[in-house]
Amino acid sequence: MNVRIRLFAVAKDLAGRDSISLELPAGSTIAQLRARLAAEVPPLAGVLPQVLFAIGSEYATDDSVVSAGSEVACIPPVSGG
Amino acid sequence: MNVRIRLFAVAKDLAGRDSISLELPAGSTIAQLRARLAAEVPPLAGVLPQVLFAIGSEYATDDSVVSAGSEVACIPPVSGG
Amino acid sequence: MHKGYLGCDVIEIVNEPIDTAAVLAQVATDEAGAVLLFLGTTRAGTRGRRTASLDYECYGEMARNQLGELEAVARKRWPLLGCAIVHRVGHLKIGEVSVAVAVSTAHRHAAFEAGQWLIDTLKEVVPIWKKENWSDGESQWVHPGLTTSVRPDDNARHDG
Amino acid sequence: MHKGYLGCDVIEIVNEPIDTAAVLAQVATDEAGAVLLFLGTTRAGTRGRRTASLDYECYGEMARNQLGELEAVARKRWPLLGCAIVHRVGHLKIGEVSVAVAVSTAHRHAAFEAGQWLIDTLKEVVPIWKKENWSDGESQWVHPGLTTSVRPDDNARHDG
Repeated sequence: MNVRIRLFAVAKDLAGRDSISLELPAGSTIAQLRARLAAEVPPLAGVLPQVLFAIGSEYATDDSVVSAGSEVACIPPVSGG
Repeated sequence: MNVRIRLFAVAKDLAGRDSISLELPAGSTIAQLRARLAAEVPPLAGVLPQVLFAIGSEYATDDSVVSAGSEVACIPPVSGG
Repeated sequence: MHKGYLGCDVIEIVNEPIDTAAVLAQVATDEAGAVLLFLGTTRAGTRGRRTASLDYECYGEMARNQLGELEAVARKRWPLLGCAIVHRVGHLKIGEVSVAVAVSTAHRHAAFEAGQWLIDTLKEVVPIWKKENWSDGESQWVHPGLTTSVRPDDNARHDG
Repeated sequence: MHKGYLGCDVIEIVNEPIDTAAVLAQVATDEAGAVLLFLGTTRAGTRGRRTASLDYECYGEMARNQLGELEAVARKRWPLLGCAIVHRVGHLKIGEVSVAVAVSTAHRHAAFEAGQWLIDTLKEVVPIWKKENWSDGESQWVHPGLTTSVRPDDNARHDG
């Protein structure tokens, strides 16, 4: 399945784009997505262990399963306020 | 010596005036002033045990000595804010 | 709005409505990362009874002295940049601002702590009194803890 | 300004300067005895280094969701009358307001507690990021705790 991952802040700058599409096996978890993203976009490898992911605008965990059509986002440590 | 005591809020209402002058012996303390005030203005007797006094715009204690010319004020429990 | 660190204290007791935007402007500085504004407002109901309006009275010279001392103590305890306290007296309708306390600091926790301490302490020590004008026509001074007044039940401590 | 209890939640992410008077008006109600407004402001210096301006970016849909959840949790924990959170994004000069959090309550302690919890939690969970544009010309995203970026020393947690 094809999954689009939105990138923000330092992740966007490191990747040089604001989103990336990955082809993942059905049933992939966030942990698997994180590993694939590091392999596909090496500049992100350094920060990926320390970022969170969201699925459908809600925080996900490493065990969360990504569905086809989900909006996934890479959330580096936040600094609003 | 003559001492003027300012009255506020419920004390002013009970006394029916916003200040009162008392003739007190030199060296009188706030405790003595309080007792005199209760005797001179009976409607105040009920609240006087529970009010504070100020001398020259600073809180005083029962032991504080009143000087001639001091501005003394009767301070019922405050409710600003 | 570029503006240097002024660090001025503002203490006012006013008869007119409090201009909250002006109070905020008084504590604004480029060094602040946090601004805290507390407003005490006159509310329509207190423990079930309806209030129509309030009258505030103060012992002016002493109230200003006490507010100045509060600011001085707060500045020793917290790294305040700006600090402003404005209290209104006279006749207030429901929903109006009776007091405004504003502080600005580099970091927010000091602003919350100082703001809360200032309003808590103001309510305990500053010689200002309010009279509730109840909607049933009766009026009554509020004196927390005063038990020998006509209606002792109404003088339990209450805060805004 | 007689006004009934509205109890409406206001959540906004805006590109323009925050109108703090409007935020205060949004939480005003005749039942409130206390209004607390917290403003996060862009400060000129962070640990000695000078900031020229800041850029805020957000993940809009998620940020709004998260802010809505914060308000819902705060309403369960404290008896809030009004609650408003407005966050600005885009390019901010020094001394501008980046976030406004306002709550109104009958009694003041709940307002302080809820206001502090809202801003503390907002800073931990809401997907908004700021980039410091230092006065020396360098720019850098702020990611508290992120240790593998180019300049790890600059990413120690700092708050406003």
